[in-house]
Amino acid sequence: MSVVSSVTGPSVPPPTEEVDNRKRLAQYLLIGIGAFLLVSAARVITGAHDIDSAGALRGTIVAAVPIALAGLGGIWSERAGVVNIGLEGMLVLGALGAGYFGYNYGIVAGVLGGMLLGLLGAAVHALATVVFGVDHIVSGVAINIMAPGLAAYLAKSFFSDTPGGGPTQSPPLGKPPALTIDVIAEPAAELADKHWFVVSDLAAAVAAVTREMSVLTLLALVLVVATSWVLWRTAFGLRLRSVGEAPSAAESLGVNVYLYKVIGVVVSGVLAGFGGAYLATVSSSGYQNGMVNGLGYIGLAAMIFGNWRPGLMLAGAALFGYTRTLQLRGGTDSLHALLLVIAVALLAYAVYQFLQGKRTSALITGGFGGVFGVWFLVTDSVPAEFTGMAPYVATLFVLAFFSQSLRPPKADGQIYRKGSAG
Amino acid sequence: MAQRPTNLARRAGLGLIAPALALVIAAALSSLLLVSTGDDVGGFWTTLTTKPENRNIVNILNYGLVLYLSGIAAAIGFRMNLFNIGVEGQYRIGAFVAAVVAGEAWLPGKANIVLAVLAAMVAAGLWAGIAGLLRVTRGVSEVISTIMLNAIAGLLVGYFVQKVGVSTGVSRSTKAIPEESWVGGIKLFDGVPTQLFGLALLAPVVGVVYYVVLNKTRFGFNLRASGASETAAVASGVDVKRMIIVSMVFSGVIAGLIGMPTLFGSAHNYGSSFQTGIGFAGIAVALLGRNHPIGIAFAALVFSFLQDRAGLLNILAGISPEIVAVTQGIIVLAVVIAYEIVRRYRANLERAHVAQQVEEVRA
Amino acid sequence: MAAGVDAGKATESVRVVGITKRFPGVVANHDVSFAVTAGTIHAIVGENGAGKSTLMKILYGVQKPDEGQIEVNGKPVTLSTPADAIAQGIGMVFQHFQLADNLTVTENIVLGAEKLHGIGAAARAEILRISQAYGFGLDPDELVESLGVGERQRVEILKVLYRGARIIILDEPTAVLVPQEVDALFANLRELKAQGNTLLFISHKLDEVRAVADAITVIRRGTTVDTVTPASVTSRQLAELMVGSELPSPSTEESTVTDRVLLQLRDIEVLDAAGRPELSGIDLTLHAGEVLGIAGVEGNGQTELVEAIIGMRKASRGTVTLGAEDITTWSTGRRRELGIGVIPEDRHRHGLLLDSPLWENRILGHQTRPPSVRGPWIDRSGARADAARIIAEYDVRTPGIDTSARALSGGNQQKFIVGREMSGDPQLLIAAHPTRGVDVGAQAAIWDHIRAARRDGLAVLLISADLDELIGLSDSIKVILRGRFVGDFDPHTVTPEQLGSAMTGAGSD
Amino acid sequence: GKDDNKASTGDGANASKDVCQSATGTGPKVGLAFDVGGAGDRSFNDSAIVGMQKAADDLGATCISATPGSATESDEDRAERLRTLADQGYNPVIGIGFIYSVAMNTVAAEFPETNFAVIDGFDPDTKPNANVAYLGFAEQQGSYLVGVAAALKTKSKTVGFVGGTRGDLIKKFEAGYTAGVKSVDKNIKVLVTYLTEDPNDGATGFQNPSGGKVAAEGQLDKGADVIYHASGKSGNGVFEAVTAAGDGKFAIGVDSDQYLTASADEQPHILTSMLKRVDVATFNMIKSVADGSPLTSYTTYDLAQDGVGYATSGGFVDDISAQLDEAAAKIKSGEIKVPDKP
Ligand SMILES: Nc1ncnc2c1ncn2[C@@H]1O[C@H](COP(=O)(O)OP(=O)(O)OP(=O)(O)O)[C@@H](O)[C@H]1O
Ligand SMILES: Nc1ncnc2c1ncn2[C@@H]1O[C@H](COP(=O)(O)OP(=O)(O)OP(=O)(O)O)[C@@H](O)[C@H]1O
Ligand SMILES: [Mg+2]
Ligand SMILES: [Mg+2]
Repeated sequence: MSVVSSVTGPSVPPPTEEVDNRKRLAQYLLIGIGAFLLVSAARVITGAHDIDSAGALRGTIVAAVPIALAGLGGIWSERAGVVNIGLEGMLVLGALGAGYFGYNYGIVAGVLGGMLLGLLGAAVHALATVVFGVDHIVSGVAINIMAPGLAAYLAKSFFSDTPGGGPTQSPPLGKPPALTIDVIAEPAAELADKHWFVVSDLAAAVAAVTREMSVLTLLALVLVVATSWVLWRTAFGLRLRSVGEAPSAAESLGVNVYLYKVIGVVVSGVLAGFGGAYLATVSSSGYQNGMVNGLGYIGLAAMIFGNWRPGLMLAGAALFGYTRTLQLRGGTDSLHALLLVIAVALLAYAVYQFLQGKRTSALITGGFGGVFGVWFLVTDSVPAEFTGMAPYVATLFVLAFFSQSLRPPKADGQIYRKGSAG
Repeated sequence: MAQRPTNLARRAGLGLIAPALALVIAAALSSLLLVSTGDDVGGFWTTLTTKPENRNIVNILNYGLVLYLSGIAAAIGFRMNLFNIGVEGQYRIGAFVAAVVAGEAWLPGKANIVLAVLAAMVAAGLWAGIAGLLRVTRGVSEVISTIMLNAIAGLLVGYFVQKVGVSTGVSRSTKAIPEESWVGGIKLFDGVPTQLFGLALLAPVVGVVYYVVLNKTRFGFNLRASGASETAAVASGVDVKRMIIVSMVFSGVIAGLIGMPTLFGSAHNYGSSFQTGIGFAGIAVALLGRNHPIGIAFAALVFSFLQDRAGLLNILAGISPEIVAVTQGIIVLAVVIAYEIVRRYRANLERAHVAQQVEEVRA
Repeated sequence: MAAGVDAGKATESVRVVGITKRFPGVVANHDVSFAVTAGTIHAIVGENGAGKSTLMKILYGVQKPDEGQIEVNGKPVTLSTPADAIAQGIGMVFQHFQLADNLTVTENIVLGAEKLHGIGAAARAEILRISQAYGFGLDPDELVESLGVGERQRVEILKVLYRGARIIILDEPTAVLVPQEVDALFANLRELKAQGNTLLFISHKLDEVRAVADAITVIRRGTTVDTVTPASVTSRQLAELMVGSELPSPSTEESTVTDRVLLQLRDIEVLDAAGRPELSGIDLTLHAGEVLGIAGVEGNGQTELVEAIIGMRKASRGTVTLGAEDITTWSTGRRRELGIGVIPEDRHRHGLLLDSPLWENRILGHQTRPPSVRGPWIDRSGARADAARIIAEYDVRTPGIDTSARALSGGNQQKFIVGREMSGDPQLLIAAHPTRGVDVGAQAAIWDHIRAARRDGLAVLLISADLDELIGLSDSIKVILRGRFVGDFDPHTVTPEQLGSAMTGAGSD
Repeated sequence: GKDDNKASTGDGANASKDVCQSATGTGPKVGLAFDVGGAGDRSFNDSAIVGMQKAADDLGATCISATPGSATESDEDRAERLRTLADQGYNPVIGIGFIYSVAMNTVAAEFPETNFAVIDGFDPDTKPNANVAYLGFAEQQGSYLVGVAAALKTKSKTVGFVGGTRGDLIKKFEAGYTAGVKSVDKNIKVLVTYLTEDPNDGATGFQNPSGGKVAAEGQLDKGADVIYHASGKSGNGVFEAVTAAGDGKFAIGVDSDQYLTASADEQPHILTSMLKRVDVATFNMIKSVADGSPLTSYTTYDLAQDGVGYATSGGFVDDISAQLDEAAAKIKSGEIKVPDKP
């Protein structure tokens, strides 16, 4: 036997998951630090200090959280093998729930209410996809058609005649508690205003997270961490992922496939609902028709961007939130500074590729790097008309250059029927 | 063998039962919602069930045919297992380019129309091609890229309308198409202000082409094969990468046509009141129509009908029209669920039939 | 006669009485009764679709019987889910492996049994212990996707052992193994038996059944025909019990090898994504009318070899010539047009559009050639007519050409593929495991077709894990190991054992 | 006169009690066609309803209001809405928002006996329509005044403008505002942000409070202490940001007197609002029909006709009313020509 196994076993045993993760972590850390230094340098060189000002970073966080929550929801659902396009609709329901319960029973009830409505949306999706075995995308699209209509329809009966509210918007909701640690925030802010290299950037980051840090933001971060722990470190998570990878194998080992799929979808709905509630309470001061406006799809994109893993997904959401925030903060000059960052980053990556022996791709990457460099040099700001595209173009560029080998759950989107094990 | 005819009869019956069942479910649920919010259920149903006036019939056809184009554009992707969310962006790029070309009127009269329509198809096709290219060369999921490209398309078009557009009072739009390049409507009823868009006839043509290419040609077979089983397609010599790009581009080319009937039939320019969202509606229509040219036609008509009635709901029945979106969603779900149930039942019939044969052969 | 059934209840670990299972229209099992003596190896044999897997799935709680009782260790039980069966100490290794590629060996094993040793270090240790105890040599942290077939099967067995199953079901466990692996497996089975476990196993290979089983139950068309002891029957008699027909054995007639070189590979090298060679220094010459057998443990480059020949993989070195043409740079499509027929290793992934009707499946792989197409157009009637011809000529059991491929049993699917690949007169036929999981009747038919092809001057590249098949059909045999050819053998002189040892590198060369 | 400019209106509180349900007069039957959202926006649309209310009180007018179900409407859908109203004998039929311009142009020809009006509207083609009134506003003039107010109130010599979608309509606000600011002090910096470049994307432009908030925060961080918004409901975000920024930071509302609809803690930060008297335009249209001399073709409601102005609620601008009125007077007299393009 030993002979045989030595034959069939691959000559080089592949790295184990552990090592794999640690290596990946180290890589990301390095990239992160590099990016940070780069940004800091760009800031100093260009004087576009808003590029990582405390305000910009705070804005980024607030913009990224709802996207990340939607993306996180996507991970729960698709890791269990159910594609969830319906996130958009569940965000809408969540926002409405926050508006209704928040206005009538207070902010805590609001957040819970948002989760509840998200859950209801997810329940429909679960019923259709898991029980009836309907095509996942059809069900998701249907939910995305239904939810905004339902929300607008209910908003009319919920909020007409409310003080400060109206048929299309809830009254202003109370803010969820937020943490401000002035002893740190104040000095940090001052330090940030000194515009020193690296130091001020760090200070800005510190200031960003120590002032007006909503507990919901913290909760969202906790949920991201919790998700990667639950899904990858617990028996429950193993079962849920196995259902998304090989349902019939799972069933043959006594795992209740339907149950775990339903759980995955429902949790994703709760998270999306939370995202909607966050929109209605932290990002703005109440529910309003049309306020979600595609964020669910962006969350979906973030999930794919993150290769169905929480960490990278968060990075995707942050990238989008950051560029969107810079644009809204009238960042014609910050985005111009960002050109420099991109140029250098691309050139560096080109060198890396070259050393890897990928001549042609190195050439292409370098070429683009050059283009951005020139663009940076010959202009002194990005025309305001174009800043709006920044978030979308940036996402495409990142994906195009660091083209991933995507690894969706193997049975993602497949319809499973009980008793088809074996 | 004996029970085969009855089987067939039952199948035929099932085919009709499914949609009927679905509509009943949808109706029930919508009514429930109306009751729960104390709205006028009676009014809702009278509005929805009274025969539309002739001019409404024309409107329903007009929008339905436009939706049909959108549905086909989405369906092409689906048949290839590509989730092209980008029809919306491709549609707007196409409409804008056509509006500009036609507005510039480089060619006289009808030639101008042809040129503009071709320009729309090319522009939208190329725009969609970006997503295909990113997918095959860089492994970027078409879901992401088309979502991003939609937003970029909207912003680009918006920007260029500001740049090249002419001011009409408080908003801008592209130069108006010269009158000799308009496409006259088709009069369906006398004494009715609205007419069928001339270019709406593109829809049936596209539908036929879609059907023929997909089901009668080698290319179509390869496309369906790639969609049904990429591995099998590759093994049997289909260049799947090429198929991905080509089908993305075709999807875009059709998307480019979506705006044409309105552009040449009534709007005559691309401005801020030009309709958005048709691309997304098309996805639902395609799915509801199960990517089948006939099914999509029905789906498009259902959606168009509801859209038209929605406009009247709050005038005639004082009901907030958003309810219709809910009804549309419910219909989509109800239909697919009903079909799924029937499909399983049919599968069993077939399997039973297979086994029965096997038994006979063995016996 | 009826060894199992008469044995005293006390020593029976499994007894099924009057089991009937109807699927829509099919009676998979009809009044099946037999008993398994504790601590014995009990074999189940029967042709494709006889109902073996279904019966086992019932024993394992995957499917519920419509009628009949099941007793485990003398107590009547109802097994409505696998969980129930596991609780009863029953474990099953399925015909089609039930593994999650993207999970590690450990994860695959502990799944559903997390209570036992958690999912962490303890579980890992336990897995290592068992793995060593049986000489499985498995790495608990490896991703299953990177495992070969033999290893995958050992993972499956480990899953069962990990749960402390005392009654172990194996459905066609040997279908994909080479002799050495089979021996190893049987060694494990005997050891398990020695420890007092009861084993039920299914196989189409009657010799090995007789070699290892204490009792053999024969199933025909869903009902138990008889339960016999190996000593009391010959394989031939077994086969007759099964199908009422003789057990065919592959055998070549006089050589038809010509000197016309058809396929020639020169120094072919294929690299995987990571740049590691999967094939290297492959030289091969195949003449018209010749059947060249490739023997090898699965995962040693057979798949890559086929893919390199039909152009699914681009060779990083070397040339491929077919007839006069140098096709090294050609696309798969062009190559197949030139007349390469392929019976793929994985018929479901590479050979069929499972949800399309048979007549459309007729077109697959022949999109550029009549009768299925005319110019850019699909020739519907042509394709339908030819599909009908295949069904008739190749005895594909199906109600018609409009039936979806999925509804056919694997055996019949295989016969249809063979028929399709033979049509459009190919010059080269690549047959990968043409009779795997196919019952003896269908086997004989497929072998006849391959011989016929050979007579008609086709060149046939035959890849198989069934060494008797290789030896019986081939004009010459090459052994592939770690992506290289490590030996040429003359089928008339070589024995399966010699081949086996060459395949595992234990050979003298 | 001074008081005309100060008259405050568009009190959203009225929006709630739906005049079309309550009114039971014998006067004109008015058909009101709204854009998405419709009544209850506590701004533009509700301002029209206020005018309608006045018509109900003074002229015994009755009305029906029609609203689209989805933002994704075509001009055909809008035309059909107008047709249905005209068909049912409503007269006048008023489209609230320029979005109805194209549809109106189609339908007006079909119903020569009915009088139509489009707020902010325009005739898309060269054929004049005898029975359509295009009721425009000199938003730049009102914006000029609030610009003056902003300039006089800013301490940081930096003020901001947040626009919804970058289109000619909103550019008018920007242009007037900037001119007003510069008229006081050339060196005051005016930060301009638009929420989207896509004029067809009303959602991102006018229903995007979180976007408005981020934009305002950006301007505040850059030192702006007065921010004028012309971004519909996205303005809620602007108010929120300014309020959070604390004392001495102000926002300027738009269309209606947004002080009246702001929450208690926001009110201290709402300096004033640029009033766009949609109510006046609406009432005048209805009245003209009642009097048998319906308005047609273009009417521009400017300062002179009390069509635009600024709000005084909260009393934050009382101390500078002199300068404001002076500016207003100069505009009326034509001494100051306010640009309508940036
Ligand atoms: N899930 C199912 N649904 C419907 N019919 C089924 C199902 N599974 C099996 N059958 C029927 O039951 C019969 C027995 O199938 P089974 O898989 O047990 O055959 P088998 O003896 O295992 O064949 P093989 O030797 O090829 O594995 C099949 O011929 C098929 O017609
Ligand atoms: N889930 C299922 N639904 C319907 N029929 C099934 C199902 N599973 C198996 N069958 C039927 O059972 C019969 C035999 O199935 P099975 O897969 O055992 O065939 P096979 O000859 O063993 O093929 P393979 O060797 O590839 O397993 C086929 O007729 C197939 O249609
Ligand atoms: Mg079987
Ligand atoms: Mg089998």
